[in-house]
Amino acid sequence: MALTRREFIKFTGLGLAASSLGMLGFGAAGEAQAAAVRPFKLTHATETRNTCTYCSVACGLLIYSMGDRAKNAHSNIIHIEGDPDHPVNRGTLCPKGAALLDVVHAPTRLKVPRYRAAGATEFKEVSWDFALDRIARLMKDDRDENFVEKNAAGTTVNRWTSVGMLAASASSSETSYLTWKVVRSLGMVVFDNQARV
Amino acid sequence: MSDLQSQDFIRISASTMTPPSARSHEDQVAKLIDVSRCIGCKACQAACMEWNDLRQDIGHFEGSYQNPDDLSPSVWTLMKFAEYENEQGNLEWLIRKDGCMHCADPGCLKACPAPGAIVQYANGIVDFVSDKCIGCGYCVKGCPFDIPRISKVDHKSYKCTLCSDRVSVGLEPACVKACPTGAIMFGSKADMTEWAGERIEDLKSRGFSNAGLYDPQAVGGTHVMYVLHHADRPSLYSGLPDHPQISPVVSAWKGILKPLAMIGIAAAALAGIFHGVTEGPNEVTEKDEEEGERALNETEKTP
Amino acid sequence: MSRPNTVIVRYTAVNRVNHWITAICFVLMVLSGLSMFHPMLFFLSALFGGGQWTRAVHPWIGIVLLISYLGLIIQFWRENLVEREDIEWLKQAQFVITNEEENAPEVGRNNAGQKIVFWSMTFLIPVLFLSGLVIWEVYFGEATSIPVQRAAALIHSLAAVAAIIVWVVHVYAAIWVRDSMRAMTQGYVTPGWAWRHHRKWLKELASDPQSKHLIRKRP
Amino acid sequence: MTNTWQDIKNANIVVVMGGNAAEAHPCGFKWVIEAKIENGAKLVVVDPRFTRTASVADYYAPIRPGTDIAFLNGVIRYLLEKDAIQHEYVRAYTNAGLIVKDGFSFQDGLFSGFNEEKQSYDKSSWDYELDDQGFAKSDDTWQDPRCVINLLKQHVSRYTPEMVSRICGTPQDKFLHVCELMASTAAPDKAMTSLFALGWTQHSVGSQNIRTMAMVQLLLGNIGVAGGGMNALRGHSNIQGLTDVGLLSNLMPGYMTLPQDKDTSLDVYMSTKLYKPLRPGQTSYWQNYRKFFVSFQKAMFGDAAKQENDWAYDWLPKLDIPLYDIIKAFDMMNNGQMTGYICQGFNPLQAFPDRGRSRRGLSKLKFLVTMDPLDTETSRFWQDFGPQNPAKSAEIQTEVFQLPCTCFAEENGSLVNSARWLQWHWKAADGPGEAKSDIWIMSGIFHRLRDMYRKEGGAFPDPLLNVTWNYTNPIDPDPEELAKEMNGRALTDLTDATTSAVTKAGTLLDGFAQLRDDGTTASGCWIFTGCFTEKGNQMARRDATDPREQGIAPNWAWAWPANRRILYNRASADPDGKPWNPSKPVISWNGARWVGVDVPDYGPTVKPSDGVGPFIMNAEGLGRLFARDQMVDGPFPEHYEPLESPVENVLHPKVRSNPVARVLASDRPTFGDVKSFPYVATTYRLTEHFHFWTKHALINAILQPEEFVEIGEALAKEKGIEQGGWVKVKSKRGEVVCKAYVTKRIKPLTVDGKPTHVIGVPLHWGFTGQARKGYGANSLTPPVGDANTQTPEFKAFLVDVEKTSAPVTA
Repeated sequence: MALTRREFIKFTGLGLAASSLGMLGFGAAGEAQAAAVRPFKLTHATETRNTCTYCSVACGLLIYSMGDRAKNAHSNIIHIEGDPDHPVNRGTLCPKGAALLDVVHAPTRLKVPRYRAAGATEFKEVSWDFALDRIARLMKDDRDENFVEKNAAGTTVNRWTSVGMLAASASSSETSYLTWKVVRSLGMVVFDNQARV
Repeated sequence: MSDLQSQDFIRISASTMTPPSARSHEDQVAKLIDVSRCIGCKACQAACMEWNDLRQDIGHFEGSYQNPDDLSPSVWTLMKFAEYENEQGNLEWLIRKDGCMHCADPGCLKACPAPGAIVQYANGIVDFVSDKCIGCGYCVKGCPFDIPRISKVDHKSYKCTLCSDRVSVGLEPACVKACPTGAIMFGSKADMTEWAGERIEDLKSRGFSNAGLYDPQAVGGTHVMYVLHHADRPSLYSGLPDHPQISPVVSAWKGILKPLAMIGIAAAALAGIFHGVTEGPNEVTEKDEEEGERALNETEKTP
Repeated sequence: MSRPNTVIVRYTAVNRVNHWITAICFVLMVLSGLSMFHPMLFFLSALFGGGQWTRAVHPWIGIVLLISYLGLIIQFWRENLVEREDIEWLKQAQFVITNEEENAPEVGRNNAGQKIVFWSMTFLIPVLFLSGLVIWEVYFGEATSIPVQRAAALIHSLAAVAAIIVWVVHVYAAIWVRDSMRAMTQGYVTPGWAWRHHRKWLKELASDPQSKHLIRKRP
Repeated sequence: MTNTWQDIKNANIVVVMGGNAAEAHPCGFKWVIEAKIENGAKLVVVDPRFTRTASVADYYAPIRPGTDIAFLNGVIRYLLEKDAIQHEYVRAYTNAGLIVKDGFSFQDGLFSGFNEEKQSYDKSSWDYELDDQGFAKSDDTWQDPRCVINLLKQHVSRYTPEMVSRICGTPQDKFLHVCELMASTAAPDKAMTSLFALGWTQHSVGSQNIRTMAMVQLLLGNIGVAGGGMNALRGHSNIQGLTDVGLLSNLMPGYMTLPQDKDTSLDVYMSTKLYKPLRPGQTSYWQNYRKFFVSFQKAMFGDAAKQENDWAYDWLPKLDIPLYDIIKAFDMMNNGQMTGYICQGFNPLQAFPDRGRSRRGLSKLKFLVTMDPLDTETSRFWQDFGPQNPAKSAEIQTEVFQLPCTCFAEENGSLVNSARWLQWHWKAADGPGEAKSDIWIMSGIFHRLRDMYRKEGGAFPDPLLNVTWNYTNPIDPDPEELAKEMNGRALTDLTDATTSAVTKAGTLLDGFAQLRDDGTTASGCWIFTGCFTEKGNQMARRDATDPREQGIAPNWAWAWPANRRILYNRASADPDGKPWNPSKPVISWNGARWVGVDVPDYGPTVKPSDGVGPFIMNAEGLGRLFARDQMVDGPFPEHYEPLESPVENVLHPKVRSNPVARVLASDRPTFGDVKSFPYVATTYRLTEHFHFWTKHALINAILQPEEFVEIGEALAKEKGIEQGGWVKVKSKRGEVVCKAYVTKRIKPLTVDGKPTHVIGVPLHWGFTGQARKGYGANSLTPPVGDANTQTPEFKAFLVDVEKTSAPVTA
C-alpha cells in the first residue's frame, strides 16, 4: 500500500480530505452526485473545536453550528463529529460521542430554574433571583447555626459540616477551581466528586 | 433523467440505455470492514443516525446487544452479534456491521422498475434516489443481502448511501470516520483490497488460518468488503450469505422474461392484426339472418 | 341487408355491467402492471399520477378485479363447462380461423375458444391475486420470506403475461367476429349472428319455451 | 495514566484486567488495536465476562470478581520463581534491596500493627531500617532475608497456580499462559501496558488491586518506558481535573491535603508534609510543599494572606475525621446531621451504592440544590415514579432547587484527560432557555452570601470576605482569568538565583520551579503552572507533530506536570542513561543533559552518576515493591474476599475480607450471605451509554433501550430463565426487575471446588430521560468502600435471581 496508515488516517481529515480524496479521483463523481445526492449540510456552518464531555480519553470534537456568528444569526448546533487533527481520537468517536448532538438537544435538557417546596408534588418554575436568594438564605442560616469555629481542644478548625457539596465530573477545571474557592471559603468540608463512581 | 451528469453513472435502474462511458478513469471506492478489529461499539450506527438524521423508535431489549432489532428505513447500518464456540471450545464473539454492500452488480438495481430510482455512480456507490422511488419493494427482492427496507410512511426504499453526500465533497462516510478502532476503513477499492491482504496475513499469523476477504464475485464484487477470520464460513457472522448471488428467480424475472413477455404480447397483437388483414372480419350474412329467423320461427310454429 | 326485427338477448344488464367493470379493471391492471414491468412502458405510470400512485392503486384495482371476476365466474361457469363437442370444434378450429365456420361443428352458447378464455382467466386472475398479495409491499412485505416473494414476483409476471395474451385474443375475437361486441354493449345478438356462430344454442333457444323471454323485438 | 493514550501502540503485551477498555474507552482502545497491527502486540484480557475487549483479544482468561490480587500475586510468584524479571531495572529503580524493619510481619491475614477496635493499622512497623544519617539501609546483593525482594518472595509463596485457580476459578492452564505472556516483557526492549479502570478500583481492595499490577510492572521493568506503565482509564471528561484541583473533602489543589485538627499550626502542618529523602541525593517534589502551599494561599486570599497570619492558614477548614466522602455524607444525612446538599452535575441517587439509603437520606435534608444540564433522578427523588422510584411526595419536606446549566458545547474552559493533558475547548452556541454556566451560578451564590455577611455579619466571615475575586466580570468570571489564576504569577519582581533572570511583577509563571514560599508568587494549582504563560494559553495548542510517531505529541495542548507526557520517564533509560529499548527511546543522557521526545522527569542536567532515583514522588526515589506507609491496608497486597462473597478466604479463614475496608457499623446489617444470595454480581457500563446521561440522548436510547442483566446459559437453564424474559435480581438491599440476556459469555467458574455463577448488571437505567425506565443497578450494591480511596464495591457482591413477569408500571 502506497500510503502509510498514519497518512491514511490523516487524509480522512476534513481539510486534507477534500484535496487528497479528490486526487484519488473521487472528485469527479462529486460533480455528478452533487445533483443527485443530498446536499452537503456543513458547507457554510461554523466550526468550533471542543472536547467530548464524556470519558477521559477527551476526544477532540468539531462542533458545527448554523449561522456564521453574524449578529442576527443565533447559533444552533447542527452536527458534531471527531476532530481529525486530535492526536488521540484522530477524528473517531464512540457511540456516545457520535451521538453528542442528541444530548445537547435532549428534550429533557433544563431551560428554567425550578423549585419544589417542602411536601409539594410538582416542580414550579421560578426566577434565578428567587432560586439563588433562597439558596443563599438557607445556606447562611444553617452556617450561622452549625459552623464550628473551634474544636473541644480549642484549636481553630473553622468547619461547616451540615451542608455538603458534590462537584461535577464534566465541568471545566476553571469551574472546579472557582467552586473550590467558594466552598472552602465557607468552611465546607463535606465535599466530594465523582472520581470513584 | 434530470440534470445529472450522466457520464458519472455506470448503472441506472429501469434504464434500457447503456450509460455513457467516456469517463472511464474514475477510481472505485470501497469500505473495508475488518471484523477482527471490530468491538461492536455501534459508533458507526450512532454516526450514521446522526449524520443522516435518522432516529428509529426506541425499542426493547430483545436478548441481544443488537439494537434496533433490524435494519429499517431509519436504520441503515446495524451491528449484529453472534456468540460462537469454536472447535477448541473457546468462545468467539463475532460482531459484524450489517448494511448495504454496494455490489458491483446490484440486485436491487436490476429489480427496480422505476427509471433512475437506483443508480450506481462511477465510483461504485449504489444510491437510492427517493424522488424517483415508487415503493414497490422489488429492490428488497432483488437484493442478495436483505438490505433495503420500505418505509411504511412515505413508501420509499431506504438503505446506506455510503454517505454519498460526504463522498461527493471528498469526505469519508460518517461510520468510517467515527469507527474508534479503525475496523471500518475507506479508500480506493484497490487500496482497500491491498490493505485487506495485510490484515489477512496478520490474522493468519495469529492462528486464523481461514482468514480472508469477503468480496463476493458472484455479484461482481462489492464496494463494502469484510475481512473475516473465518472467510470459509461467512454465515457464522449472523448469516452473512456464504454464496451471495442475485437469485435466479430474480434474474429470470428481470432478465429473460421481460423481452419474452413483450414479444409474446406483441406477437398476440400482431397475429390479430395480420389475421384481420388477411382473413378479414367474420361477418353475419343476410342468409344467416334468414336462416336464423327461420330457425326461430320454425320452432315457434311447431309446438 | 335488411335489419332483422327479432333479436336474442345474449347478456343481461347485470352480465354486461359486471363484464365491463372487469374489463376496465383489467385494462387498468395491464397499464399499471406493465409500467412496473418493463422500463420501456414506465411512461404509462403517468396515467395514474406517477410511479407512487401506480404502485399504490394497482393492488386495489386488483381486488376489485378479483371480486368482479368472481361475479363473472358465478354467472358464467355453468355455460363454460367443457363438453366433448368442444374438442371436436377445436379440431376443426382452422375453419373458424379462415372464416369458414360453416365447416366446423355447430356450437352451443359458447365455443371452445371462449371457454378457454373463460377458464384461463378463471385460473390466472386468482393466481395473479394471490401472488400479488405476496408482493404487496405495504401490507404483506414482511408476511413471507424474500425467496417466496421472489417466486411470487416471477409467477405474477408470468401469469400477467399469459392473461394479457389471453385478453388480446379475447379482444381481437370480439372485433373480428363482427357484431359480437354488441352482445356485450347492448346485450343482444341477431338470429343470424346466433345462426352463424352458435347455431346449436339458437336451436336450443328456439325449442325451449323457458327461453321465450330472451327473444324479443328489436328495441 | 502514566503514559499517553497513543503510547499504548508501543506495547508488546497489552493487559486489560480490571477494566473493559474497548467498551468504556473505544477511542482510546484504538491504540491497542494499533499496537496489535503495528507492533505485533498480543492483547490479554482477564475478566469475569467475555467482554467486547475480549472479542478482539488474543487471549482471554476468566476470573471471579474480586480475586484479582490472588491472580496477580500468583503472577509475581511465577515471575520470581522463573526469574523472569528485568534484573537491572529492579535493582536500580525499585526498593527490592532495601531492608525492612524487624517489627514488620504478616500472619494469618493481618500485617503487624493491627488495631482490632479501630479497625485500622498502626503503620509504624512498615518501614525500612534506617542508618545513622536517616537513610534507608540496603543490600544490593539481595542476600539479607529482610530485604524487600525476599520478603515479597515469602509473601507470595502461597499463591501457587493451584491456589490461584482455587480462589479465582481461572483454569490453571489459562493462568499460566497469561503468566508466560506477561513474563515475555521482562526483556529490556519489551514492554507491557496495563489498562484498567473501575474493574479494579471499585473493590474493598481497589487500591491494592492496582498496586499489585504496579509491582508486576516494576518487576518487569515496564514503568516509565514507551508502551509500558500503569494506565488508569479514567471515567469522566474532567474527573482528573477535579481531582487535580482537589475537589475532595481532604484535598487542596495540586494534591496538597487539607489540614486536620491535629495540624494546629502551619508549622505543625508543614512538618508532616515535607518529605525527607530516604536516600542520599534524592530529590522530591514534595520538598517544595511550602512553596506550593504559600503560593496557593496567596492566590486564594491575596494580600490578606500574610506572613503574620501564617498565610491565612486558619482560614482553611480543618478535618476532624480523615474524610467526609460520599459514604459518610449519606450516613450523616440519614442520621439527620445534614441540612443541605448541593449536587453540581452529579446524580447521586443513580451513582451511589444502595439507592434506598440514598433516597431516605435526601428525604431528611432541608434543602437540595441540583445544578445540571439534564433532568436528573436526584433532582426528582421526591417524586413518585412507580416501582422505579416509589416516593411519598407529601411526606418529604426537602426543598429542591433544580438549576439548569449549560453543557460542554456552550462554554469555554479546559478539561484534564486521563493522560493529564489540559485541553482547552471553545463555546459553540448559547445554552437553551435560561440555562447558565456553573461559574455564573456559583458566583451568584457567592455574591449573595458575601453580601449577607457584609450586611448581617455571622459566623466567621473572614475567609468569605477575603477570598480573592478580582475578576473583570465578577458575576461571571472569564475562564481564561481563572486559568491564569491557577497557573500563577509573580507578585513582585523575581530574580532567579542561578540565571539572574528577572521575572517582572504580574508576569505569568512558566513553571512551578518559580514558586516561592515568601509570598512573592501566587498559584492556584501548582501542578498546572505553565499551562497559561506569557506565551499564551498552552492548553489551546494544536500542533499534533509527533516525533518518530511515538505517541507523545508534545506540542498538543499541555500536560501536567511541566508538560511531561510519560511519568517516571527517567526509568525508560538504564542507570547510565541509555534507553532500555533503543528503538523507542523516551529520554536519554547525551553526556551533558537529558534529551528526547519528552520532558525529562527531573533536572535536565542531573547526571546519571548522581544516582537520583526515578520515582521522585517517593522519599527513596524508588519504585515500591514494599509500600512503606502509603497504603492503609498493608505494604504488600493480600487477597481478601469481597465483603459479600460466596466463599471463605482459603488463605486465612479468620480474616476473610479486608480488615480495614471502609464499612460503617450502621451498614453492616445490610450485607447478605451466600445462603440467601448465592450468586456473585458485578456491575458495569455498556459502550452505548455514559452513566446516566446518555439515556437522555435519543440515539443512545435507541442503541440500548432497556435495562437487562447478563446471565450465563447454565444458570439460566437451572432457573428456567428464557432469553429476553423477565427476571428479578435481589440483594439484601433491594431488587431490580428487568430483562435477561442469556449468554455464552459468562460461564460458571469452579471456585474452591464449587461452581460459582456470575451475574452481570449494567447500570445505566433510571426513571428520567428517553430510554425505558429501570430500577438501576445501585438498588443492589453494598455501601462498602475501598480501604484507601473509599470507592464503593460495585464490582463484587451477592444476589439471588428468579424468573418473574413484567413489572406493573403506572
